[in-house]
Parts: sequence; structure tokens; C-alpha cells
Amino acid sequence: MADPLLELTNVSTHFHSPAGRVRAVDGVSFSLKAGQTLGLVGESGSGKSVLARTIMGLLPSYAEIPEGSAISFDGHNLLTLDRKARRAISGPGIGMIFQDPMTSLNPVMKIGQQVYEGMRHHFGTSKRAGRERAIELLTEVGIPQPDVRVDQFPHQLSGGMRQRVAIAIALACEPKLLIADEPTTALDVTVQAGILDLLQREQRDRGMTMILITHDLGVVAGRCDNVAVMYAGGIVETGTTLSLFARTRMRYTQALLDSIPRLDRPPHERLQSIGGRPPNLIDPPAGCRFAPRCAHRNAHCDTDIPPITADEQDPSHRFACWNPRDPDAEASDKATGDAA
Amino acid sequence: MADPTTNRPLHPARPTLSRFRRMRPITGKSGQFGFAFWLPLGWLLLITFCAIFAPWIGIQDPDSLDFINLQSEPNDAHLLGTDHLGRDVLARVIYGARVSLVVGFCAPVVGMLLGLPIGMIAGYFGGRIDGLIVGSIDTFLAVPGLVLLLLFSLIFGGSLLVVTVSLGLLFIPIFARISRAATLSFNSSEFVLAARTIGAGDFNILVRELLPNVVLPVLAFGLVAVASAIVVEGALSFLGLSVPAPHPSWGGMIAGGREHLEESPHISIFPAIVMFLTVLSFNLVGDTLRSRFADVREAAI
Amino acid sequence: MRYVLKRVRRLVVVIFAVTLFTFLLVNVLPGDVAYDIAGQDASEEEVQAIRADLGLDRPVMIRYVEWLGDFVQGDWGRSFRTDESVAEAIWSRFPVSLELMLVAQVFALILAVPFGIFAAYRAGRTVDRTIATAGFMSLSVPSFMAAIILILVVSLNLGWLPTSEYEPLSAGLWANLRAFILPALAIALSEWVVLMRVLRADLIGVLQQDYISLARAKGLPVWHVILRHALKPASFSMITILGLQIGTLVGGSIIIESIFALPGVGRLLINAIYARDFIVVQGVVVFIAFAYVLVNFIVDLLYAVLDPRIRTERSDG
Amino acid sequence: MSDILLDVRDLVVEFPTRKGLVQAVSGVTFQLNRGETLALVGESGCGKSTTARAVMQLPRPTSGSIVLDGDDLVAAGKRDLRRLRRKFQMIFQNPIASLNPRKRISDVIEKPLKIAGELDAAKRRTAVMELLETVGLDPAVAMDKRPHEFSGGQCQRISIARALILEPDLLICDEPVSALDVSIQAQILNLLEDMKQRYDLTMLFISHDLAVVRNVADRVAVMYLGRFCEVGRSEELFDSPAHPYTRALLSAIPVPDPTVKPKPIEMIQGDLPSPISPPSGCRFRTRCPLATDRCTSEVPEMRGLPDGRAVACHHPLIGT
Repeated sequence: MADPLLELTNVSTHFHSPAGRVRAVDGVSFSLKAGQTLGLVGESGSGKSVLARTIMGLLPSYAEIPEGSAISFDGHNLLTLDRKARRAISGPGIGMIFQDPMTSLNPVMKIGQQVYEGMRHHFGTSKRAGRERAIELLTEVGIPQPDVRVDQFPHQLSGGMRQRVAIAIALACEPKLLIADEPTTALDVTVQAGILDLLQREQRDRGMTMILITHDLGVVAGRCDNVAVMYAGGIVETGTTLSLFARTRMRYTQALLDSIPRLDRPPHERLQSIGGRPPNLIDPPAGCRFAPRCAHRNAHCDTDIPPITADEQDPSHRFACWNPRDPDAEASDKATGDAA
Repeated sequence: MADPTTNRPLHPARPTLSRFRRMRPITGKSGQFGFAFWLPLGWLLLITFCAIFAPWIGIQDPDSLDFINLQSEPNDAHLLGTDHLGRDVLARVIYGARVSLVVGFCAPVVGMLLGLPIGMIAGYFGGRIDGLIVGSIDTFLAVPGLVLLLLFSLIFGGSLLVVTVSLGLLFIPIFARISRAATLSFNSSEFVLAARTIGAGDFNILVRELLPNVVLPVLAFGLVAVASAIVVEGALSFLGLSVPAPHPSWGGMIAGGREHLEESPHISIFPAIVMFLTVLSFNLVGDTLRSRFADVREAAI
Repeated sequence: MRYVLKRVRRLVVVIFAVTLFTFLLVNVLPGDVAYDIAGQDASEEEVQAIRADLGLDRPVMIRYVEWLGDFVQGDWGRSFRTDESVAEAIWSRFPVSLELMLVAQVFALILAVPFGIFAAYRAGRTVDRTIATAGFMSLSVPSFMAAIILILVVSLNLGWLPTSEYEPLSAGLWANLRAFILPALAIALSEWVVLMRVLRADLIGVLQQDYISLARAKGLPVWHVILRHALKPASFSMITILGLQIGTLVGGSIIIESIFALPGVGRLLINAIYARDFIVVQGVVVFIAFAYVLVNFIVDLLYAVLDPRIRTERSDG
Repeated sequence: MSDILLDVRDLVVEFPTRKGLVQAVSGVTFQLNRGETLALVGESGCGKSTTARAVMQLPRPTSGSIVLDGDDLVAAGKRDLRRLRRKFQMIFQNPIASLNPRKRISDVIEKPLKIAGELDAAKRRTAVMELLETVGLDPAVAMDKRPHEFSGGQCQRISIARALILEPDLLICDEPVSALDVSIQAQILNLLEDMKQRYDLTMLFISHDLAVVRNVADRVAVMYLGRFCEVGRSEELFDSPAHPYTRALLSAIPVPDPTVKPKPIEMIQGDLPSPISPPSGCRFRTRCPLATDRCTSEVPEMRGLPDGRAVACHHPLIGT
């Protein structure tokens, strides 16, 4: 079996604030094989975007990554590399797409230049060749009239088009890993589908590895090989997409799935909401971080941190819960209920 | 409301790192009151105390001439020396503080009292009223401020009242601009819309909803305005157009010592140092308070 | 184009309002120029004769309309005192004020831009706080005080730049320039702080933008990101402030020109005010207002050059 | 015949922009029966929020009539309108921005009562406390706090309390949950449902999220570029869309189920046309797979379908 392209071991990211140390990401470990797609799902404040910036090395100065964290990418530990070596990885190694295409493109720089700038820096591509390559890339990501657009400025494009430009920028240096941080959250549904299709196609054609960060379980369901669910700074459940949705074990994942209004349910149906709000990350709960809002908690949950447990049927499906859901029992309940 | 001409989505982008940015203001310790706040505040209190109680704190008469000690260096009888007419520099500095502080505090108040409502009305109602007010402000600003002050002081004579009022008038357009900008930034926010939906009238919205939000940035600027009022008064009295001689004023003293810079620099230097410290203190205190307000406001929105 | 027309219309309105305003203000000055010209011993009849001679006995509004008519035709009137043409008086002194302004702004920018960038890059750190403190101290020295300190230290104590008379450019570049160094420095000492703080604040804001993160995600070096990506969008407010400063300084700095005996527009103005030579005052004020509005107009156009968002919006609409 | 609470006819809203006059809403007609929830759905820029604000008279519409319970809001004078406002209230998208940061919660919620002329402070206080309890906040804790001390979900509860204190007939919800996380969103949707029962509310619900709309609405109106495409009971509209745009919207929604592969939406191409110069004829034709010459030349009128729906399309997906 091939070595993983990206491997996170016990990664934490803390922010210093006047109120104390905010544990935005706390002890996250996962690995990602080359060519795979990981969906990283969580609500706002779960730490998924901070994790992305930690991998990308884009943290603000008041952030701290405690000792013991390690991010290994393609044989390098990203946290111990010197600045220059680390920069050489950004672009050709890892590319990133941000959430809001309205703010992620430089308003005063021509689109073409923003696309080929990375190539110029890393590969010494000439301006002319860079511009040609930019036009090719813009064509590839589905922008009409790329030879005109290449000399335009971002504000002359719609939101969906801008996100396509952002994808072209990320692809310009042929990255091995692409991190897409909520790439469609700021877009309309009909545009969203187009962008996700594009990302999926590029990932397949180039054999890229991809991390797709989103708050929408619907987005990852049909498009990722694996899913990791984050809550309050930690990964609470991870597994293949099929297993995670079909045999959800962690109580939070299930509650999140239940609270989504669905098109196939009748109107005015009462939604299963999760009471309360996510914990304060300066002083998180001692045990399971979801315990205060969990309907199934027991004495253990409040005091002890739940260990990572593997699912009996699929050991790659892992979760952190003291009182996990038993999908087989619930399925048989449902079957008998339907029969009666 | 989404402006249909832009492609801005209706659902706002989720904040990524902004929550954490807010937790630690970028200016470091600006939120806390450190010695950069207390030290200048102490100086201001000292200066204000001396100015108010000048006749009773045992200093000499600022206008009495000591012909034996002309331009004497600082000594036991005259702690900061004497000027070319033998007047006690320390006493004159303290009496001069009265002028600077009165103008410094009162002129911004005049400007704020008139400028704030004008700016809020312009920002709130918009349209023609706004156009008229902004046009007047532009016109007013196109005339150099010092020229207006000079003309005023020539027409009405140099006196504390004239200087204060005319300097106050100069502050009106500046305060109006700031309050207009602040009003505009809150005017389209949803809480103002919400107030309209419950049937609140214009006056109610202006006073109850907008004013509490507009007044803070305006007040914060007010402290900076105090510093600049003191500087401008200094410039005026330097030109001899503020309070008439022999009444002491810092600018006047600095100007008076100019001819004797080489042999007795202390005549100019002491009032200059005091003025410098006072202006610096207002700037520092104002800046600390402003970043404090900004933090509060940022946290609130 | 429509935009330019709109600005020109506004310019005309502002100039009209400014002239009317100053005309009225200057004309309510007590004790007009006729008394001064006639001297202290003159009889009332003599004074009245001078007034009639100068046309001062007629109503203010009529005189204003006449003055405006002449003004539009390029005749700005003649000084009551020296009989010098007002327009010529201003134009002969304008180069001095212009040079002072330019040298001062160059000093201010040399200080403001590097310190602003450095403070923003190291926001909240010791360097930033040191620059901020230095800025506050510099800002708290009024320009007239700065002038005196500079004379005392640089000229008298150190003897580096003896206070020198103004020399025209024809006397040689250095001879001409050295007279401007201290006065320009006195002005720049407070101006640079304002520019630096605006640049720093905007740059901090820009550096937090996603497009800066994106530029860093491309693996570009920090200096490249700051200079090529962040500086341009962060400099708009600074340019506005710079424009306002230039606008006010084009007419000269009254105090600095007086202290350093520079024959600029500011000194012309204050001498005219003292002499109640109001036709000169009128001319100078209009000139300054005109320059102010014009500079702001140019700054607006400059925006369009720098900011493609404005440029294309205008050509689209 | 059911009792019609709100009757909107030929509503047009225009506003000037730097690039020209924009018609954000171009002739929209709908009725709202007492006790029902009508949802306006569409993508950004379709005019759904503008329609809601026009009903609120913020700003007043360019033309058309809006009759609420017998009173014409468009024709009403300023003073009458202010009096009528207690009958229709609104909650906004951004829960935190819709509360004045400088005011205490008790002041925010009691303000409508004060303006409506309730002078007794004690009575107001009791009403505020009751309502806070109803929307699920502890009055003892919440009363004297300021908005920034609450989370987004809690602020939205406060906004709901403010809108309900005058016991309005009509509640307009402008994207009330789109700024909230899913788990919080469910809480607020449930709360709105409870409030609807408790106060006999009629609701106009604006959202871009069809799944949310499916949950809350009795009837749904789909908007595109300022016009209605399709109006109908939500079961029928969701199960068998008649307008190609409705179908496109529905097929674009990601389903949280990995066994359902996302359908590639072949039908929607290109961008939203500029609202300053919308396409002639049917406004959706530039992106519609079924468009013909007729769609270019002729504006499709709203036509009734046998199941009671109405659709504005020359080539509806189900027979007439």
C-alpha cells in the first residue's frame, strides 16, 4: 500500500486571546492517500477552516501550534521546514481555494497575472508563456472568452466565474493536493453544482488529492471518498462516505444529519434540533465536547474523553463516542416498525 | 437587501478566522489601559489643576516685571527663568495653560454640537438635503482654515471668545463629515430597518437608534480635536492674533522668545515643552480610548 | 465624461461660493484700507476721496458683481497698496509655495511609506509600537514649534544649514533647495504621521484579506505579497489624505513661510491681511480654494488610474 | 373561499443605480390566505427579498397594490401606515445586525409597544418577560444584556420576540435561518412553527434554500429575475415541477445521501442576465434548455394548471 500523501498527527492550533487560549483545533490526526478525496464537515467554529490554514501555513501571528503536532506531506514535515522550503511547497505541492470568490481575488490585479504569477515564481515561466497557459487554464475551468477575460479585473466577473478563476489559480502550479475551503458556500445552488462538478472532474483527470471543506453534508455525500466530521476542534467521526452515512455511529453526526430539512419529508414536520450551542473553546468540557448537547450521554461522557473506536464491520470507520449509535439495532427496529 | 446590480449573494459568507482576529486586537495592548494611558492622563490632570487654581498655588504674577532679572536662566527665584521683560516663565506658562485648555476644550464642543446634528441629518435623509450639506462642507473646506481665523480675529478682535467660537466653526464640517459617515454606515443596517417596521418615526430613529452608535466615534475624534485645537490656538497666538498681549499664551511666549533663541533658549523652550507634552497627552489618551471604543463596537457587531 | 462635467460644475459652484463668502467677510473688516492709505493725519474728506477713488463708497454687492466680472475675464484687480497686479503677485510667489509643498511631501512620503509598511507587517509588535510612539511625538510638535527647534538645533547649535535667504532656481539648484530643507522638514514632521497611520491601518486590513492568503498560498515570498499585492489596494486612503494635504499646502504655509522668510503665497496673504489690502486677500483666497478643489479633482482621476473597479465602472456607465 | 389576508397585485419595484434603473420586481401578483405560509424562493438577485420589503413598504413600491386585511398599504398615508404597521412585522436575515448593539434586550423588545402607545412600564415589562420565555430565553438572564452577548440563534429568537410583541397578523421572514448553522437552523424553524400555531400567524417566508422551504411552506412561489415562474402547493410543486427553472433548482440541491449520485445539471448554463436589461420574452430563456423562438418574442403569462398550480412558461413540463 502506498504511503499517505498527507498525514496529520495530533495537530493542534491554539489562538491567544485576552480571554485565554482558544483551542480552535485540538489533537487532530488523519491521513490521506494520493488521489483520494476527503470531505471535512463541520459547523462554523468547529475548526475545519483553521485546520486548512494550519496545513497551508496561513495562520495569523497570534496562533500557536503546540509541540507534538506533525503534518507530513509528501515526505516533508510541514511544521519544521524553514520558510523558504515551506514556500516551495505552496503552489506546486498544495493549492488552496477559498470560500468567498468576492474577496479571494486581488481587485486591482488582472486575472491573467493572478493565474500565472505562481508559475512565474516557481517555474520561471515567461510572461508570454504564462499568459498563454492562463488562457488555457481559464478555458479548462469553463470561462467563456478566456482571451478577453485574461486581461480583465475580478469585479468584471460574476461570483461563479470568479470561483472558476480561483480554481484556475490553484491549478496553475499543478498541485498534488488541493484544499477547497467552502468553495461554494457563497454561491447560489445552480452555480454551486457547476463548481463542484468542475472540482470533481479536475481531481479525477489530474489524479489530484483533494480536501473539500464544507458545512453541508449534502455536498460531501455524493462527491467524496472519505468524510471526516469535526466538532469543537476535533474529528469526531471518520470513514468512507458510504459507511459514515449508512452506519453513522457518533451521536453528533447523527444529530446533524437529523436536523437537516429534507426534500423527501412532508411539510411542517418537526425537525430534530440540537439543543444549546457549541462549547466555548477556551474552556471546553472535560469529557466529550458534545456531551452537554447530547441526548444520549451517560456518566462517562461528562468526565472522560471518549477514545477513538473502530467500527466492527469496517475498521477504517472510526469514531469517538462513549455511547455510540447501533445502526444494526436501529435498522431492525425500523424494519419491525414498518412491518407492524 | 442584495443590490441586484452586483452578484453579491444573499446569504452572507461564513466568517473564517474573523472570530479569532477579534479576540486579540491587532494593535496589541491598545485595549488595556497601560502606562501610556495613565501617565499622560496624570499630566493632563496636573496641567488642568494648575490652570484652574493658578492664583492660589503660590506662583508669581505672570505680568509683573522683574527688571533686575531680565532673561535670567532658571534659578531658585524663577524656577523656569524669566523672559526678556523679566516676567516669570513658570507663571506665564501656567496662566497660558488657561487659554490653551479653554480653547482646546470649548472649540471642539462647539464644533460637535453643531456638526453632529448636521452630519446625521445629511446621512439619514440623503438626497437633496445631503447634497446641499455636503456641498457646503466642501466649500467651507476649500477656504484655508487659518485664513478664516485670521479674518475673524481681525474683524472681531482677538479675544478668547472669538478664538474659541471661530475655531469651533472650523470644526463643524469635520464633525459633520464624521457623523455623516457613521450615520451612513448604520443607516442601512437591519436594526434601523427593524425600527421602521415597528412604525418608529424619523426623529425616534435618529435619536434612539442612530445617535447612540454615532456618538462614540465622534467623541473619540473629539479628543484628537482637542489636541489640534490647542495646536491651532498656539499658531494663532504665535502670530499674535489670539488673546492680546500682554496676556500670556503658549504660542505667544514661543514667538516672544524667538529673538533670543541663541542666548536664552529657555524662554521659548519651556512653553514649547509644556505644550508638546499636553498635545501628546491628549493624542495618547484619545488614541487609547478610541481603540477601546473600536474594540467594543467590533465586538458588538 | 459625464463625470468630468459634473466635477467641473461643482468646481464652479465652490469657487462662486468661496468668492462671495470671502468678499463679504473681507468687506465687513472695520477701518478699511482708505484710512491706512490716507495716513493718520488725513481729514475725513481726504479719506472719502480715496474711497471714491478706489470705488469703495458703493454697495458691497455691486462691487462684488463687478469684481466677479473682471475676475472671470482674467483681471484679478490691483493691490490698493502697491498697485501690483494681484494675478501677477500670486503667480510670482506661487513657485516658492509649490516647491515648499513638493519638498515637504517628498520628505513626508519618504518617512511614511516604509514605516507604514513595516508597522503594518509587524502590527502589534514592538516595532509597530515604537513607530506609533515616535509618530505621536512627531505629531504633537506643532509646525511652528518644529520650525523653531530645527532652527535652534540644526542651524544655531550644529551649524549645518545656516538660516539662509531664499534664492531663485537660477542661483543654482543647491542654493535654491537648501533654503527649503528646514521649512519642508517642519511641515513634514506632522504630515508623515497622518499618512503613515492611514497606510498602516489600511494595509493591516488588506493583509487580512483572503486574496493575500491566496497570494501566500501560491508560495510567493512575503515582500512580494506585500509590495505587489497589498500595497496598491491599501494606498487609496493615503492618496486621499495626501491630496488634501497638497490642496491645503499649494497655497503655502502661512506660518512656515513667515518664520523662514520665504516669499510665497502664504506670506503674501498674511501681509495683505495685516495691511487690509482686501483685493489681494480676495485673490489669494480664491486661488487657494481653486487649487484645493483642483487637486482633489486630480486625486479622483488618479483613483481611476489606480483602481480598475472605478475605471471600468465609468467606462461601462 | 378561504379568507384572504394579503392581496398583492402587479407589484413593481424599481430603483436607480449608477448603471441605470433596475426593475427588481416586475409585476408580481399573489394572495396569502389567513393562516398559511407562502414561501418565495429563488437565487440571489431574483427579487424575493425586494418583494418582501415592498410589502413592508421599505421602501415603498413603484406601483401596484398591496391590500392587507382591507387596508391598501401602498395608498395609505405616512401616519396611517405607521398605525397599520403593528399588523405586519418582519424578521431579518442577519440576526445580530438586526439588533441595535447599544441597547439592552428589554429595550429592544419593548420598543414596538412604546411606539404603539403602551405607556405603562410595568405592563410592558411583563409582556417582554412573557415573550422571552415563549421564544425560549430566560428573561431573568436576558433582559438586561446587550445583543453581542448572545449567539446568532439567540439573537434571532430576540428578533422573533420583537416582531411578535404587537401580535401581528402577518409575519414576513426574510431568510431568517440562512446565516445560522444547521443545528441552530432547526431550532429556529421549529420555533417559528410553534409561534405560528400560538399566534395564528400568516407567514411570508423568503429563502434560497428549497429544503427549508419544503419544511415550512404550504405554498411556494418560485421567482426568477423579478417575476414569478411557478406558484403552487408545495407537495405538487416539489414532486413534479412544471417550470424548467423549478426543475433546475430542485435538481441542483445536494442530497445528504451518498447513494444518490448528484445529477449533472445539464440544463442551467451561463450566468444570471443583468437585471438592468433583462432578456425579452421569458426571462429564463437564456439559460433554458427548452427555449424556442416564442420564448424570445412573447412574455409567458401565468396560466392555471388542473391541480391548482399556476406556471408562467410556454413549454411547461406537465400538460395543461
